[in-house]
Amino acid sequence: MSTEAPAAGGPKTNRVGLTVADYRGGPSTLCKGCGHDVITNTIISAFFEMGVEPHRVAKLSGIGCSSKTPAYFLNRAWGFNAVHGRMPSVATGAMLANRQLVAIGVSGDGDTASIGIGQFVHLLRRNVPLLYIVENNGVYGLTKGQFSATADEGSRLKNGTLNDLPAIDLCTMAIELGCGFVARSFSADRKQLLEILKAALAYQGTAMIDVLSPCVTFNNHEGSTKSYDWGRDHEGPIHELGFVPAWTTPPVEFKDGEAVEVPMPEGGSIFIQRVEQGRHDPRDKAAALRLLQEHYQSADSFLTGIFYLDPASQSFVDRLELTDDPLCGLGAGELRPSREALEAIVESLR
Amino acid sequence: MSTEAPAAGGPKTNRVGLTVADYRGGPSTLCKGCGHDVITNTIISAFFEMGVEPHRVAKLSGIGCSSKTPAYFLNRAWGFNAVHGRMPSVATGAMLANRQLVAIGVSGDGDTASIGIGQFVHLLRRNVPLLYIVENNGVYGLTKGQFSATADEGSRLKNGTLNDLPAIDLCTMAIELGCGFVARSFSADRKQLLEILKAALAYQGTAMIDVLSPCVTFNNHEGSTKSYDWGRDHEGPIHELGFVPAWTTPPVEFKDGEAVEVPMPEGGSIFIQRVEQGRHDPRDKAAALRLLQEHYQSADSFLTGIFYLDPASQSFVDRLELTDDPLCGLGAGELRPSREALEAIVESLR
Amino acid sequence: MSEPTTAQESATAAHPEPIVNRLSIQVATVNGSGSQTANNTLLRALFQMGIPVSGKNLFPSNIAGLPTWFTIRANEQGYIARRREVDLLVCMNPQTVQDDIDGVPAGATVILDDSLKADTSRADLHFIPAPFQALVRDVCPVTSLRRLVVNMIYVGVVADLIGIEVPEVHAALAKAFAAKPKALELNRAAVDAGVRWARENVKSKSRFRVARMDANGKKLLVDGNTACAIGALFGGVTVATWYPITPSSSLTEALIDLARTHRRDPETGKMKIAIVQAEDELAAIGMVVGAGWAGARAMTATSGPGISLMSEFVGLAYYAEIPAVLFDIQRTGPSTGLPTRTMQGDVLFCAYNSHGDTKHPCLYPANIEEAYDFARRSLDLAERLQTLVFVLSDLDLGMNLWMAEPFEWCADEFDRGKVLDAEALAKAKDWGRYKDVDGDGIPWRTLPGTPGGAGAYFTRGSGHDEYARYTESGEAYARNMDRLKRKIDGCTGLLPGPVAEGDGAPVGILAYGTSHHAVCEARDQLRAEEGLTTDYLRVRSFPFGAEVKEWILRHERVYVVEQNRDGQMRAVLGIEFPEVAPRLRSVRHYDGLPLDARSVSEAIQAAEKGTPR
Amino acid sequence: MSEPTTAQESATAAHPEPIVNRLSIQVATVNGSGSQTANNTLLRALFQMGIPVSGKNLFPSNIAGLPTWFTIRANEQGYIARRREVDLLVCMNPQTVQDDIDGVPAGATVILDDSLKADTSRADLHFIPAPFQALVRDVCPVTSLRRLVVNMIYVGVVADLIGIEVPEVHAALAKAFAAKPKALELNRAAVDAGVRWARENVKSKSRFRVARMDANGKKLLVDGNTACAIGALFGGVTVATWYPITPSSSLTEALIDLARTHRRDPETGKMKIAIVQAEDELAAIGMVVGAGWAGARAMTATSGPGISLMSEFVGLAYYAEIPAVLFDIQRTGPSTGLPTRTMQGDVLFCAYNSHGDTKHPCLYPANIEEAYDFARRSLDLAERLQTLVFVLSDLDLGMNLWMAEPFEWCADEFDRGKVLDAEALAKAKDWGRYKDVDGDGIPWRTLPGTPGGAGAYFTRGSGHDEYARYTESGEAYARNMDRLKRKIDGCTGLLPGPVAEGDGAPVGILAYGTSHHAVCEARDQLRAEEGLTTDYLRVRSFPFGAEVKEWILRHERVYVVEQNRDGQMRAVLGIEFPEVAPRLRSVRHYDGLPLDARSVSEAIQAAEKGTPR
Ligand SMILES: Cc1ncc(C[n+]2csc(CCOP(=O)(O)OP(=O)(O)O)c2C)c(N)n1
Ligand SMILES: Cc1ncc(C[n+]2csc(CCOP(=O)(O)OP(=O)(O)O)c2C)c(N)n1
Ligand code: SF4
Ligand code: SF4
Ligand SMILES: [Mg+2]
Ligand SMILES: [Mg+2]
Repeated sequence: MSTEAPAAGGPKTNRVGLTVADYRGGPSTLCKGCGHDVITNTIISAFFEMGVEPHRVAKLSGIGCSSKTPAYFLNRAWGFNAVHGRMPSVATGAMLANRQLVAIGVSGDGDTASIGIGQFVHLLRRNVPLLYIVENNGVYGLTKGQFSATADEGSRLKNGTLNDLPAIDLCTMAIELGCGFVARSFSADRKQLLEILKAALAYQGTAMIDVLSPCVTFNNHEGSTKSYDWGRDHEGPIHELGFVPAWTTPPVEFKDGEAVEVPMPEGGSIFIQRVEQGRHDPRDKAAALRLLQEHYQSADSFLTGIFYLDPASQSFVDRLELTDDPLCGLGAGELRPSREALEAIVESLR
Repeated sequence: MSTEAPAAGGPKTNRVGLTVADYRGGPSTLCKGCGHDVITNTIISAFFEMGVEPHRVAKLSGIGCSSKTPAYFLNRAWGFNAVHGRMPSVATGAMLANRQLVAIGVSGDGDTASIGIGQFVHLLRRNVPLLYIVENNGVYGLTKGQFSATADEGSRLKNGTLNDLPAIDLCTMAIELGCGFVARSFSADRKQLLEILKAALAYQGTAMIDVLSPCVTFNNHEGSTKSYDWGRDHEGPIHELGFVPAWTTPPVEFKDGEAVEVPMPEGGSIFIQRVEQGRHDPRDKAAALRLLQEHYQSADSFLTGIFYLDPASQSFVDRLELTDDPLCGLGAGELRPSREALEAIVESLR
Repeated sequence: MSEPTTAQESATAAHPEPIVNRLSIQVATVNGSGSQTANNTLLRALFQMGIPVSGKNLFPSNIAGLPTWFTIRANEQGYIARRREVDLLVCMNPQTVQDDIDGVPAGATVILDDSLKADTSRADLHFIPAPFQALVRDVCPVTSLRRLVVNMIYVGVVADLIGIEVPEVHAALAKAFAAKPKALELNRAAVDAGVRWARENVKSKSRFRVARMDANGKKLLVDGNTACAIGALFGGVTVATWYPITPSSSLTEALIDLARTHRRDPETGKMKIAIVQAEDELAAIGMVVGAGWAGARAMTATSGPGISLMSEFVGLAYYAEIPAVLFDIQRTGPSTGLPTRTMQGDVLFCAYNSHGDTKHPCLYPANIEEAYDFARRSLDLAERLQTLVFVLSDLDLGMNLWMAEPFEWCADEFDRGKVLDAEALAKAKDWGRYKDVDGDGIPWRTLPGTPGGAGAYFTRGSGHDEYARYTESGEAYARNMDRLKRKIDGCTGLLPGPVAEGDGAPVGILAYGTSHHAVCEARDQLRAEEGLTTDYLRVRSFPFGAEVKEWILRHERVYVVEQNRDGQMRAVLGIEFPEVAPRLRSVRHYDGLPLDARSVSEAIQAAEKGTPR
Repeated sequence: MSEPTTAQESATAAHPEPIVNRLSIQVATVNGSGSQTANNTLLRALFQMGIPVSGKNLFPSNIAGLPTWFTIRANEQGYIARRREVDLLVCMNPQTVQDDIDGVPAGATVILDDSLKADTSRADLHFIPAPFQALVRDVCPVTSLRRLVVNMIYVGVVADLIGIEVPEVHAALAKAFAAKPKALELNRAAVDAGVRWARENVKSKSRFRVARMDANGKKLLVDGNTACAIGALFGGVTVATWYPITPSSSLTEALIDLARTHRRDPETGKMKIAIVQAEDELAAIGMVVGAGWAGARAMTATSGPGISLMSEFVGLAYYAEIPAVLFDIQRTGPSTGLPTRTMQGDVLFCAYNSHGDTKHPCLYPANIEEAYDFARRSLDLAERLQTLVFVLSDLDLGMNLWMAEPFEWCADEFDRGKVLDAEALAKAKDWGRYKDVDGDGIPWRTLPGTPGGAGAYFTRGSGHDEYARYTESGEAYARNMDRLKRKIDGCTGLLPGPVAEGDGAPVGILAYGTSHHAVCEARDQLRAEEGLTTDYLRVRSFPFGAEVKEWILRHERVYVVEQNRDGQMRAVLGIEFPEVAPRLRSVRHYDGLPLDARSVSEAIQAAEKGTPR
């Protein structure tokens, strides 16, 4: 639906003439079956289907198994594996330097909710243009499975250790902080995740997607609330979605009057096709918060979908009124005030 | 009501035999009229009225005008003016070392919501026994009036600078994060603040009080939403409260059937006497969140009162199952395992 | 502020002849009382009379109510370091008046608000009690304004007593109140009232006098933070981040002001700079690291506590080779320390900041010209070296007003360093992000967004090989670390070199940054009073070139003068050049006040006494 | 892992006689394949045979799938440093097999999984291809377990080839699988299958053999992190905080395990320790600062990146005088660096950590006994000195298994330092929190909560006087800073002193921490091969006592051996004792692998060649 007709015989190409292979990265060094690898593959599909030119992409991350994944997709894009928990600031700086970049940040639940919660909060306040994915497994995978701040109260590690602290719900927090694109998904639900990712790529501010992404090595056992089984048993999509980019036409099934169309400011529309738990229009903030408050951490529901979408939010580069030309490209001619300007400054100091 | 009858002729003493003077601190070096000084005085009254022994008190703060105030109350208590934004961790450590301390933390909006938001979030998750006051003026007073992260969107500095970022609502955040005592007050409303402080002193976990405390030097002008005038014009107390300690009996006016009684686990009760905006029972979390979501940052209301109270929450020292004796007082006899224990450990390593 | 000393330049009370253009004024007031404008008016009037001046604002870490002092030094020889001795004291603060009086040397003149309670019995002082409160009542009908306006009255009194030309005072006032004609009028009236009162009531004027001279040429009067901001503006900064902290805030605030006029596109109204107040220093440095990586000329400004918080990112910038500039306006540490006092306290911490093996270029501006120049050049250096460059200023340079030659405009293109664009990439053979193709240890980089598909690479703080690929190979690691060492050690030719004065003396003095001014004067004192001629080397950057080592080796002993307790520059010199370490002797000053010449000359003199010559 | 070298202890392939109890085994496997248990079984069996052993686990920063190596050295002379050369190689990893083979010296034996594709044509090696996959199929019916169990087969093969006594292998297995009888049975069967296969199929056994001896006495086999945890437990730690980071996590994890049994009150079931996983390192250090202030024996454990993040609090602890212990299990920096490789990389950064003038006591354990002992004593030291004490261990010591004498129990009361309780306070005259009443720079403190009303004081990171009152006085500041300097410089008598070996040689070697083991062996090499006798000083703490300076001064030149690029200990020595700086020469090793003796002896030998003797 979102790609051009395949060239006769050759591999399918997208609207910028690239094949899926052009969006791949290096081989993953994660554990076999790790949820993060599924997300990696879905990211590849999303960028391919959206026809984003890889050289325009900046891939940013912190530290953790999740944060390694930018090396596993979009080899032709620039990557920055920064320090633990502080990717948001690096992403902010990069987007200020070059507003034409398409930035994707990949983080873990430890990287975001434990060490990184401060930068996460302020990233959301600023609404930096960034697709921000939390690969949420409730533990620190890379340091061998300690609880993170999204681990649910009452859940247990393999060795029996109990988590007695309440989990941080990143989606609620994001909505409260003014984030205009807040979604949750599950790495075992590739179909939904793909649509959300494509929609997020059409968004102009911070798009935060919290993805349950099981750690098969340290947190996939019984007693875990971040395992594949738990996720499959509890997932409740709040709606079924399809993203239709600007350059394609919605398929017929979206036009039957049942689907809600949410147009995106930079083109394309999200169609909310089928509604399970009551019709949730993501533009309704209060309803989104209510949904989350009622269902988060309740033993029998793990809601997924786009909770909140504010198509009109103003991004940080717009708030700063930056010129359209990327700052990184400006030379002395554009940046250095004239000799007269310096003389005037000097004169004012005499 | 909460103090003993005055000794004939002498100054009024409280239940531990101390006078108000015993709760004073050094002279304030803040600007005349600073909201923080009012809070200081109210803290003095609250500790006096509650009859807390000063030597049991630990006063903790970060850096800022607000964070200086622990030097201005309870001279006979221990003070710790830590580093900027990281008082929560210091308070946590102190309470672990000595669970019998009564800890009060004073912070500013910059100290808490800007640099300190990470530690704030995790403090609340842990529910460390601590009375945490944010002296909220929307600016960094001590560094001369730059906006903090609680400054309202659209408000302006004296020099005209516009704040175009959304404010962080600390009360909503605190409730979401599981804090069991969440209130807001206004330094010009000493009466209400006093009752809230006393109730907070009877609470066993983190009690977070966000107090609008105008900065007369940098943020008390027209266009500010943290000025005295703005506060007075907009304050809407969600209820009228009285705290009645365990060792006194409620005055008659609390008994007329109109007042809701919320008993505190460590003794005493909060009486919610008169209800303005509908009866808000602070034990109703969903109602609290709704109230806040509907009214926060709306131009014409600034709600004050106790939004949320969970009398049953379990504090961090209880979660850690610490012994009743303060850890700081244990000696080698209690702490060092026996020679046999060492030998057993050694044997296990052979 | 107190220690009474024998005035060296002053004469005894018995000594009658006037002393012209050699005086120090100290004004003691209450913080937040608006005395800053009054003091700057005095400073500026003296400056306009062509007399070399300097002013030091000694303010508390408080918004209003605590004691504050302002000292002005006017000196025909051009000495602008702080002087310990006060010749003319103005007492306006009841809290400190007695200590202030006790602290001045014999022979000083003391003007004091006659409403203050103080012991004025010292016979070796010349007391001039003035009815400031009565005078201000006359000129200022609005009660609430009197607290501010009273300060202008002492300006008038001082002007008359020491001979400041009143028109110059008026001119200085006009500058300060350019936009506020009403305030100008009021303040001018107050000055005039002070002048009138002194003229009519003080029979014996001050022995300390000033007289017009022509030493200041086309000079300006400006603070170092503003100079850095101007330098950064003309150096082409495009992303600047900060978290407010004294004494660095005013650097970014000056930049914000400048950017409003000079970086807004006149046609579109859009900004050609992003200035972001971060939520803390970790974010401030993270943002410049991200911005530098993506091709911005990026800077942040902070002070000691910020450096501590930035350390993790500093290590990343070193190891992943990200250009950015970090201004550290040093204040008195450790910890919060004395946040409104000066110090050269972060020299060692910055040079090798962060865990693991690191090394960072540092620049040490000593004066306004260098503040402007180094700020400007630091952005070039960062991009050329692909590393974090520290500019180590301090509170004294940053927040006080200093005389300076007019800033020079520069027409050169910016040095953007080794960046391959799409075209160059297409031609490049076997490009590797971390390959040393030019033998200088500096690799070629690409900027995110470069079209063509060949320039993408992965940046990380973990082990990487020449092609920026992840590796845990010990050999690749060591190769990379060796290259980094070559890169930084090899950059000395690009940095501002040391400045030597004198040649052939066996005794050397080595200093840097704001210690310079006291050293110049101290060398004259040593020569004049002790007959001791010294050579002098002013270090302006780190890592040091070999000429620093050679210069030290040419001297039997070298006094390293600095403003910290531990002799941090001495430590760094010893690390870099162990063979010279035994020749280095530390002269340290660390009470938070700017260094004065006497502290230097006395220490050297004492040490030399103990040294067989 | 590759660089082929001439085996020094090995003989050439032509050399027939067996070499007994002098061999190095290297096992190359895939991370996450369970080889760790197999390798430890080999190590333990050798240890139980009374042969001195050491094991080094060279693992990647990854959970599963990347290459990992384990080297075991058995040496009758007790040399336990890493050896570069491999005598017996076990290849189980297809990714690295060729590099692994290429990297061993002539004469080595290579056991390899016969399913691996590799060039086995090197005639100078003794190849033993083994049908591991077939063997494991026979012993292990469950397919999913075979990946793990196959490792035990090489254990059996190696045991037979070099002569490890099979009952000792069985005993080691029994220890590893004590709680899992089924797994024990399976693994034992695998070992036996390996033994059997080797016995039946390998005609020429390895030239490298082992034979029972009696060198290990009552020794244990334990890693340094566990030893530190035991030390801290017996040292009375009551508040421990952490944020997981390799290689420090296992220290706190060991403490958690120990606390479960040893710090739970048997009657009440309540805990006599609080162990908190903080949200990051800023919080981890903040908590111990708060806890130390309130009277707990507090510690945190981290590695390089954590130190960078902790810097601000470190300065506060120094200046406000808060006791706490910080374990830095050093890894390869800068930045994320090689997070699973070792380094002595934070020596300079820790010694003077944080902005402003600071100085922190540091302990440098070299072995397990010291890991236990220094951990235990560090809590006393911190309280005695009222400051932050660093324990600088490293990944090599912390995460590898080492032989050690049994830990000694100690009956002394803890040293809680100078704390005034209510009674003492009542008697104290004019107590001031920061007064130096004893002349050692160490003031008396009180703990929050002390009844009586006289002990309260205010702690802050800003300027304070002797009575803990806020002050901006420059004199009070300088007085306080001078006292702090006296306090830290004066504490050397309390710290573990240096250990000297040899006396009278003109050439000295100075080392610390885990570099010790390579130095011991290198000294023997230098004596045996070059006829060069050296003296040796092992520094165990900072600040150094005068004896360190005097020792250096007794030598013409001193080689400072360390595991970092920049010679950080040399730098610190030069800062503290500038007069000795020119005598110091750096021997540095920085590829992330533990130091080996050859690197030391070769460097010294080369340097000595260039030195006129
Ligand atoms: C400053 C710092 N502290 C600690 C670490 C160690 N560390 C590496 S990854 C990680 C946690 C990762 O957890 P998460 O973000 O959930 O990612 P996951 O591995 O689960 O995908 C930690 C604590 C570090 N690299 N840097
Ligand atoms: C690490 C660090 N960064 C910056 C500062 C400078 N600083 C001191 S107080 C302050 C802000 C205080 O604001 P707030 O907490 O709102 O307190 P207020 O003064 O308004 O009461 C800042 C930024 C500091 N002390 N430490
Ligand atoms: S440890 Fe967990 S999170 Fe990390 S790669 Fe393995 S499965 Fe994924
Ligand atoms: S600056 Fe503002 S916050 Fe600080 S003391 Fe003055 S009024 Fe209060
Ligand atoms: Mg995780
Ligand atoms: Mg504030």
